[in-house]
Amino acid sequence: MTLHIVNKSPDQTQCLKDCLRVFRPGDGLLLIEDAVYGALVNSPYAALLQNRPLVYALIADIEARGLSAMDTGSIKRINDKQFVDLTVQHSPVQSWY
Amino acid sequence: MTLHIVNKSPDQTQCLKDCLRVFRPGDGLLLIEDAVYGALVNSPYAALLQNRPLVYALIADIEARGLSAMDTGSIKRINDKQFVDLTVQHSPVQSWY
Amino acid sequence: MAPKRTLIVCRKPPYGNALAREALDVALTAAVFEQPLAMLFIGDGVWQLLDQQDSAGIKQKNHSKVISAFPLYELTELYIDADAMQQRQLSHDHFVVAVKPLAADELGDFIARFDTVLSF
Amino acid sequence: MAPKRTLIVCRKPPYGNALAREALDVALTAAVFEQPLAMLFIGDGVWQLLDQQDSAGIKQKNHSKVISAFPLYELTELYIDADAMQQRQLSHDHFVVAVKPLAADELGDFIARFDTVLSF
Amino acid sequence: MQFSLLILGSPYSSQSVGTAHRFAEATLESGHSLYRIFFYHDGVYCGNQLSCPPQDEPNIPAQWSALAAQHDIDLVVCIASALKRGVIDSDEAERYEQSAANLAANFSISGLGQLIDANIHSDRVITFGP
Amino acid sequence: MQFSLLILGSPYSSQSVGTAHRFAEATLESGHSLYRIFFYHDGVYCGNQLSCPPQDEPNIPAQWSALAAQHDIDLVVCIASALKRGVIDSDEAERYEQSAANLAANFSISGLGQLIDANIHSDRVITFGP
Repeated sequence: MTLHIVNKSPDQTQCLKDCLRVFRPGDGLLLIEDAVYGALVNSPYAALLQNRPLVYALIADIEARGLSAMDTGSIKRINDKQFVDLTVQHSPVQSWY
Repeated sequence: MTLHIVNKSPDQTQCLKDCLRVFRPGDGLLLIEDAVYGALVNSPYAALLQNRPLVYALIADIEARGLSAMDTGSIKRINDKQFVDLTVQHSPVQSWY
Repeated sequence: MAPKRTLIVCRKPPYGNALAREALDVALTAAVFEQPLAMLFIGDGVWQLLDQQDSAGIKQKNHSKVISAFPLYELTELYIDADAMQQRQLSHDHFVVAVKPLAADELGDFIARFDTVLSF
Repeated sequence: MAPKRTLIVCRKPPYGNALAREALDVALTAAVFEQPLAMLFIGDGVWQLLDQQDSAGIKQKNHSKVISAFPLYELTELYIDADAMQQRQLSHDHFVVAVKPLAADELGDFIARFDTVLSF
Repeated sequence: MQFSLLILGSPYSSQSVGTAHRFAEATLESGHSLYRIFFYHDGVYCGNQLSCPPQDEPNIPAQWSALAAQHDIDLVVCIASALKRGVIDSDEAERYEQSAANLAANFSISGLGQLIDANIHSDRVITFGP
Repeated sequence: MQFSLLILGSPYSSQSVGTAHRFAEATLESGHSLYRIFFYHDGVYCGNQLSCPPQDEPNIPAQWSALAAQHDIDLVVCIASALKRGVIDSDEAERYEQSAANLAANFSISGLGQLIDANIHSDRVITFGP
């Protein structure tokens, strides 16, 4: 299954929307850098991302942006080693930027 | 009146939408570089841009992208000197990228 | 020369790109040169103001710390896009500095009051 | 080594940023090294294929000319996002090269058939 | 009118640097003057003398140098942006014990104060960014 | 597993270069290996030796150099991207009659074939772009 890596805020670019057009059940989705704003339950994009099984967000990016205490719902927070694990478990890996 | 200069395709970023949030009647809007795709009557963004009085697009960018023969409706095609003229006629000038 | 009324518009979230930080450096420089300046945080730019930023893990300097020092430089003309706050369900309690809200229909007239707009 | 099934995904319009052109250079290099490669033009990437490009005025090299030479390099596995074509009201007559349309619900499975995806 | 430009884009990556150059030429052709062109963010790479483009692509640093020489325009790369990105003149090369300098001819390295000054002395500051 | 990375972002502008560096360290810590890191587009500026960051910011070219030295990783800047952007080694400096070279230690300049080769020899190619 494909791993999709998105690194832009959903309010800046169309990356996330474009990614979700090709996303299939079973694919993984990792939010990094400015994309982690999309992980918030209070985000207008929550309906697109919450309650999907394989959606992740990088902890370092959540912390940097001051979002640690905010609700990210069903989205799993992972560290850099778990990021590597995701790229091992999935193939291909597609970056959206 | 303000001149707004937008240089990204409306399908890549939120520039154009963000710009139109602050756009007032009488403001000018110039589409340059990848933003000229928004000038097409066939664009999903035509409803936002057509039949406004002061919307412009740079000819060099229209030509480069192969859009010369396509319908740009009410949007005025201008050259680089006219671009300069617009920045003389308006103040302030705000770039959206 | 007459002083120029100058506005810095901040549209980008912090960290992902250096532009957000570089806009703050322009503001601090204007303050040092005692040039009147206002800042408007719009769209994703409102994220810059968020408290509790901890950027050690990504090895960048803390963005909100710079903003929290603005009042020391007499940078107090700070405005925020109220719609963007509301969309993100943010309140003034979340922010490191006091900002004045502008409604969506006030933004265009507000911007038009300035001589120069620098957008980041 | 087993050949890697490789896909280049082109999401950006030409000229505004060099990435669109740099993706073509990767494709041409893969062809020279006789590595199997497919390309998928998706979203704004479909603009790259447009005929009648005349980039003299912006002093850049003609993008579509490079793509029109792809068949000479046996780069013929070219696919396009049919939805993106339709949204932009483009037909195959507008394009400098033959491309195979993929429907929206085919895109995900198509991408998943490859070992490597390079996205530009 | 007196113009200044703020250039943020990366040459050879963003078209905006080329657009800015055409705009600069058009202002001069229209009888306006350019007080200063301030390079900030990735725009500072426009001042990298070591650029070796292929023959069918413009030499962007050389283009700006030539425009400045011909029309006596002040080209300034922001010192904070330029130092970290590795665009340095001989003074900075010495200070930081670097093996070489690479700032192109007719550019100078200075602080953000030069942008503030350009704003004060120009009727328009136009941003070309990234 | 064997990884290769494709890095497109501009150092000191895009966070993605830092993310890639953390990812590279995490792959090694997890017992994987890095076959090659290929710098393309604005990523080639990661190989600019003349970078002089302030003391409280990382020296990005030096970080990559150190990682490569410690773990014997091949760092390649794309020759076409690098020449036009002015990141050159001494051979290219001589060929183009430039006053200096600026390629950082442990980087080499080579063609896009090295990206194709990295793809052939790696289990994963991960893109960090701009």
